[in-house]
Amino acid sequence: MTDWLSPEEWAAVRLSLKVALTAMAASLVPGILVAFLLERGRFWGRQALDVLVHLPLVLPPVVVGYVLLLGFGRRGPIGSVLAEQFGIVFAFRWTGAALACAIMGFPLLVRAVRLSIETVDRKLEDAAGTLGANPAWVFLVVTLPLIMPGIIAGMVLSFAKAMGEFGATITFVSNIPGETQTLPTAIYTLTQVPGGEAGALRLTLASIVISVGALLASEWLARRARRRFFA
Amino acid sequence: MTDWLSPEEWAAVRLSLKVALTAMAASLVPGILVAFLLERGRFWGRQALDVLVHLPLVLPPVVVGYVLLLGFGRRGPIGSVLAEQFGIVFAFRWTGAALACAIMGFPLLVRAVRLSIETVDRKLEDAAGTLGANPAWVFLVVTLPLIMPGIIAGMVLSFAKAMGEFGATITFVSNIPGETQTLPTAIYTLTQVPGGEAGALRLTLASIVISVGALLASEWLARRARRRFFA
Amino acid sequence: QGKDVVVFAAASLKNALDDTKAAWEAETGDKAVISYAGSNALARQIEAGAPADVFLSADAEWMDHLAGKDLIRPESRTDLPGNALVLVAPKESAVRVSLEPGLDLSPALGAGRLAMANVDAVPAGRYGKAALEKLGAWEGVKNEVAQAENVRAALLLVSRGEAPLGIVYRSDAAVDPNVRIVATFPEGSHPPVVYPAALTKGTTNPKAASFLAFLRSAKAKAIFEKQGFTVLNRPNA
Amino acid sequence: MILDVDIRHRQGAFALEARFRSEGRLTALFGPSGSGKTTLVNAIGGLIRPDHGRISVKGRVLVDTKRGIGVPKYRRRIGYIFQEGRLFPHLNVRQNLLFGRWFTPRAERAANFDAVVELLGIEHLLARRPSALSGGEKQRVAIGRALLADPHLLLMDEPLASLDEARKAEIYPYIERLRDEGGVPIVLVSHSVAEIARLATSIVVLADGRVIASGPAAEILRHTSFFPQAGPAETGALIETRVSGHEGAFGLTMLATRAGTLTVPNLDLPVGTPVRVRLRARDIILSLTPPEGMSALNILPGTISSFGEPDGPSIDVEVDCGGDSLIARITRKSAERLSLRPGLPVHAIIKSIAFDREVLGGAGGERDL
Amino acid sequence: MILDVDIRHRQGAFALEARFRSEGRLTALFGPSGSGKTTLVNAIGGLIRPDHGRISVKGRVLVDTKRGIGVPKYRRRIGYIFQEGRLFPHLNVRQNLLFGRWFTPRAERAANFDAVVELLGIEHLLARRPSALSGGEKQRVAIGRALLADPHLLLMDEPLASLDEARKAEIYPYIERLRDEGGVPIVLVSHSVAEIARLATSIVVLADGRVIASGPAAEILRHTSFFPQAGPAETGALIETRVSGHEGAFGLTMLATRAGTLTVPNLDLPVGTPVRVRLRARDIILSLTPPEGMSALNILPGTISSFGEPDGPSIDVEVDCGGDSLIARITRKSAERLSLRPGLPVHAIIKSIAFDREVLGGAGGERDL
Ligand SMILES: Nc1ncnc2c1ncn2[C@@H]1O[C@H](COP(=O)(O)OP(=O)(O)OP(=O)(O)O)[C@@H](O)[C@H]1O
Ligand SMILES: Nc1ncnc2c1ncn2[C@@H]1O[C@H](COP(=O)(O)OP(=O)(O)OP(=O)(O)O)[C@@H](O)[C@H]1O
Ligand SMILES: [Mg+2]
Ligand SMILES: [Mg+2]
Repeated sequence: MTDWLSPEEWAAVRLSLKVALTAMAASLVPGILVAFLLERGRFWGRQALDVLVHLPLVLPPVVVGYVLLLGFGRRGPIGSVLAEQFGIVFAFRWTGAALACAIMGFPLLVRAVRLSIETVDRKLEDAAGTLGANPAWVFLVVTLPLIMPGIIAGMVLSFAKAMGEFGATITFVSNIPGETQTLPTAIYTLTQVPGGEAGALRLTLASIVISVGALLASEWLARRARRRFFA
Repeated sequence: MTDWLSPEEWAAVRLSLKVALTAMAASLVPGILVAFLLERGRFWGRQALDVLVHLPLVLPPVVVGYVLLLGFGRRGPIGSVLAEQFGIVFAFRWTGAALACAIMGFPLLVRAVRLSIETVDRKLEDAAGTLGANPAWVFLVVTLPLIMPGIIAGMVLSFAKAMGEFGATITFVSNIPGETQTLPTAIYTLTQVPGGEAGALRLTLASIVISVGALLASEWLARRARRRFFA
Repeated sequence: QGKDVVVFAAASLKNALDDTKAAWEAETGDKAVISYAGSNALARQIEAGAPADVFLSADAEWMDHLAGKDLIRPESRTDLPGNALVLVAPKESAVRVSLEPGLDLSPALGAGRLAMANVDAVPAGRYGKAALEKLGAWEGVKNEVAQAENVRAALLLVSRGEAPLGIVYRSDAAVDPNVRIVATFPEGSHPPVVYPAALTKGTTNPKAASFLAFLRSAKAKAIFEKQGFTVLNRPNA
Repeated sequence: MILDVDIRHRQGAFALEARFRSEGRLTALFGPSGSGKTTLVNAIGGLIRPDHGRISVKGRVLVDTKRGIGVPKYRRRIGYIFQEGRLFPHLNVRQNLLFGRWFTPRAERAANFDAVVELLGIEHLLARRPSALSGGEKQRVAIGRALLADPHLLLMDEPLASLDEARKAEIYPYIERLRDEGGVPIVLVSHSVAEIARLATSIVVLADGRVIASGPAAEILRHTSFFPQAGPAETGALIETRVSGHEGAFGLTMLATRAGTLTVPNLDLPVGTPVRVRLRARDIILSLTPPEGMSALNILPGTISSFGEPDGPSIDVEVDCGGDSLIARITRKSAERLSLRPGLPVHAIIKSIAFDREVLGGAGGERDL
Repeated sequence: MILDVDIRHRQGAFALEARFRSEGRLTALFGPSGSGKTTLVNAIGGLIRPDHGRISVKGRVLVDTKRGIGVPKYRRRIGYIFQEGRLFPHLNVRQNLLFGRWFTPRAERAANFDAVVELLGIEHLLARRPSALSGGEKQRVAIGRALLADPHLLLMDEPLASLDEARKAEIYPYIERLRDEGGVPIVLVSHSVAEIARLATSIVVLADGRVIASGPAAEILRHTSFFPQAGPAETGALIETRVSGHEGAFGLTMLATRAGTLTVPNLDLPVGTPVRVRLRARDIILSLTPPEGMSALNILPGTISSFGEPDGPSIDVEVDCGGDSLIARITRKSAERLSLRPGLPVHAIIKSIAFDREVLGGAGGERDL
């Protein structure tokens, strides 16, 4: 069963999963936070933040990768500080791939969560407040459950995007088998040489299978979340 | 004022705008329709449609471009029919770029609209029904206005994605200045040659300016739509 | 058993290099990992401190760029097997063109496009443009050129029948059953197609030199030739 | 038969099994919270499709699961005032009010927009969105929206629950006119016995998803046992009377009953108009002799016909006054002290003031709507 | 001072300008729809911050815009029963009920969950989500949620509007106990004069965003002009009485008033308990001579002290009965016929049955909650 993919291809599948899950998980909390800031905040620079969040969508992925390389590379201003102070290295590591995917998927996550926040009935939050819940608790026990559909949708988008992200990843962390070679970069490599089509197709199928799994899981989660409202 | 970009670069800017607007406009109605089918429909193959819609996100853009070429190319099963029956040609045309962008942005649009549909209070639709509105009218005068925030968000995402889409476009319709050279492909080309950074940066800025404009426009629209609810 | 040799190589070399790597690994028992991407991306990554030991570029330009920044060891630089540039057409096409000075591709193109890799950025595109200029055909076709992201994509356009003609490497054209090689560009019409290889300045892996040396060996030569490359294998001037 | 319902429907743990026929122009649904009133109204309105059964209104079959009939809600021409408002948040009040009109054939647009708006006192709200309305304002707009759809069937689920008495007093006559003139059958859910007594012509009593009683209002209201929740205050008899004269100087109107003349606060109705009067058992005093020098103006002679079951300190005494039967609720102590027994002649004493509008059904009509 | 409010607030076209002080343990807010009741409650509850002014409850300053004080709502320890439910859709009924408890200091968790659940009759709903509840069930859960938060201030915005009478009758005593024993100040919005008369100790009357009257319940309820919307039925006098004895066999209780003894349906209270009684003007008949052979058990001698303004056919007559002042509403015709004038001795006749629970305030306490 396992031999329809080569060990190296399996490595790419595993790595892609790891990268996509990490990207999704790591962007979740900041994504919800930023969505809140953008939807509810009234601060100077809100619009700038909005634009910043959308940039990964607007710019060609290669540009995003290049910017990441300049910023988070070994010699980049952020990368060098992170490496020296905290020992966190992104350059040419799978973590870098995850960072690239997280950033590329970030606008999608934020938008989905924002949409949900917009529809939350503020009156319910007020009601929770009168019952003694301070804003943090209101967020945790009322708002968060109510925006679950948006969070799930955002996670799906973020995960799916990470499964397909190629331009920023290969530009930022290259395409090192076992370390940064994700499914999309592996597929890309195969399209660059004669006779690679079959391999590309196999990997594409693997990617689709994973995504179907993720979609089914998300639908299941969403149904569960929805049942909470209409049981 | 206009000479900070070369005529050829201006052409790319104009083309990108045209492509992005077309992609957004063309995917709007099908996007809303598919979102409805996925959210409300209970038909055989729903899950398959769901996966299909997400594929452009999951697959590397190059693969999407490749698939488009196979399907919508001169000899592709769909492309040949369209060309013969309706005279619609995508290959090497800006329309092909728009098609690629539309398809790449489609999952984003659909997701946003779905999220909004999910939060529509079915009881309001019922109320409209009792007042004599048949399902089509209910959709037009109740559901559609209520999901406006999702539609606007979807349009923003679709437009932004189209402004940044590169892989599928260049693979499908290649890079013909004045015809299919959009901003991202122009930027990409500049990043490929040593010393192209300055030009890439200029075009990137142009791209950001356009997107800021689009974002502001969308926020304005969204505020108008929201005012409808809370005036 | 030390660290693996990390090789940054132009994506078009994948087939040949994968085989070469396997042979080298079998012979030495050492291991190498190869990261395939566009030469430009790889060069920029090396600039940004990528942990590459060996760099194989698709053309001289990016290698020169790194050399200018003192990021490779000039003494190790070698030009690896090159390639020939050919004009291709879909296999059912009956078009005949002979690539001589005074060339005019318009009749052969008709209303179609000439598929090439990006003529500013991608080596195959630049070589092709140079050749067409040399043959006096560039001005006539430059507005008809469909520039693909890379040479494989250009080949695909011809192979799918989207473009009636295309300019690609012989190594790619030879194995695509859907295209026919119409003619080969004369060697002098464009700068020689070579793949410069070199050790990076930052390499500390002693096995890197062994890998680079192996690339020059007869075994490697055979592998490259099997993949349709022309072996030049001459030390850089 | 105006309303003919025979349905069964499950909803979670709750089973509705409703079977009744109503000849009434206004059928009131009465029953404790959770007894299935809204569910029943939803079935009539087409918001839920009952699992089994049949519903017809004025002979038109709306649902018949056996014959596979289910008229979609948008073809039923109903005006449904929901228990929870359900205004369209994206439309302003005017647009909400006119919503149903868009879908009403031009020829059938009868309801007068300005009159309804004035009746409900919502002129100043027309340009606002529902989110900027108070609770009672929302409810009034919801009433207006249903009325302006020119429905063929009006479903009202506690429409007046959060309105003040003054507003209610203005709306009642309108509903009465709809009931009596419009030919629009009305189904009204209400917890207020006073409201039901004033408006209903038929009553259906629900408990736990089942119909425990149904029939003409006068008959059902007599049975205190069906209204345990009403408190003892509201029991009484309904009698039909006719305006027999006016005493303008004192602001009084005389009503002819079979037992004699009732004097009530002025009714702006021509002589001869039929008026339904509810004589509340708690308002009636019985006296062995015709009293003298007393402020009460109405003294009807009659004969005790029967006693009800004693209920706590009180007992209901039925008095036959020339054919109309009244019910007086008195203490057991008084009954014993006065040695009341069937056949004994007595006088029923009722204050004129005890007849407020609420008790005088069918009296509406000051407004020209 | 329990409640001290002096605020101004604009909300769209509406301006609230409320200024009143209330000593009452239960302050009722009364006024027509749109008069600003909910807005005022929201200001007390901290849901809106008034533009200007000051609110303090039991000496604790909640808002003082001048001094920049604004206690956030989650520190006010309020139990707010909203006009529109506002149950948490993602929590089941039990979780909704216990929501406030999570945030109540352990030592202050006094309300008995089981007792409240039983009082409201929602045991069988505990596992359900709000979307599967009927309108009245939702409202009951909302009441329970507020009560179980062990609030220091209870805000009730038409809490009983869509409940049936039986359920109301069960809940009233509980509210009375909260009012009398709990030391929890209560603010109640209601359109029902009967409800207010039973529960309120103070009343604030709003109209168009302004306070047009405020003061002790007994005093305000006397002024019919403040309750134009109440209909004439509900005017009356509140008098303080004391249980003086029981007549078990007839199910009656005797109350001592300054004018004499009132016989009312049995109250399950020990002799000596103070009871507040509302004598509705419409229930009182005046007689020049003490009547004989009549079912009415209560005949209080007194002297006419004054007349009110004539209102349509009727006029209010104030009768001084040994210091307690009653109001009788009679027709002008009777007043003239009997030649009533101040100083004339008369007898006020009231049926025992006319005293239902609604009219007997402060009488709760059968349940042990
Ligand atoms: N968000 C808002 N924007 C503008 N005006 C509002 C808003 N909410 C309420 N109002 C207006 O404020 C006034 C007072 O509203 P409020 O809700 O306090 O009334 P209320 O006394 O509670 O009435 P009801 O008995 O109908 O609930 C009303 O005239 C209403 O139209
Ligand atoms: N979606 C649902 N799922 C399961 N049970 C439900 C649902 N909706 C209502 N019920 C139950 O059905 C019963 C009848 O509900 P219905 O709304 O008809 O009551 P009602 O008579 O209108 O009560 P109320 O006077 O409180 O509005 C209730 O016991 C309620 O709990
Ligand atoms: Mg109901
Ligand atoms: Mg209110």
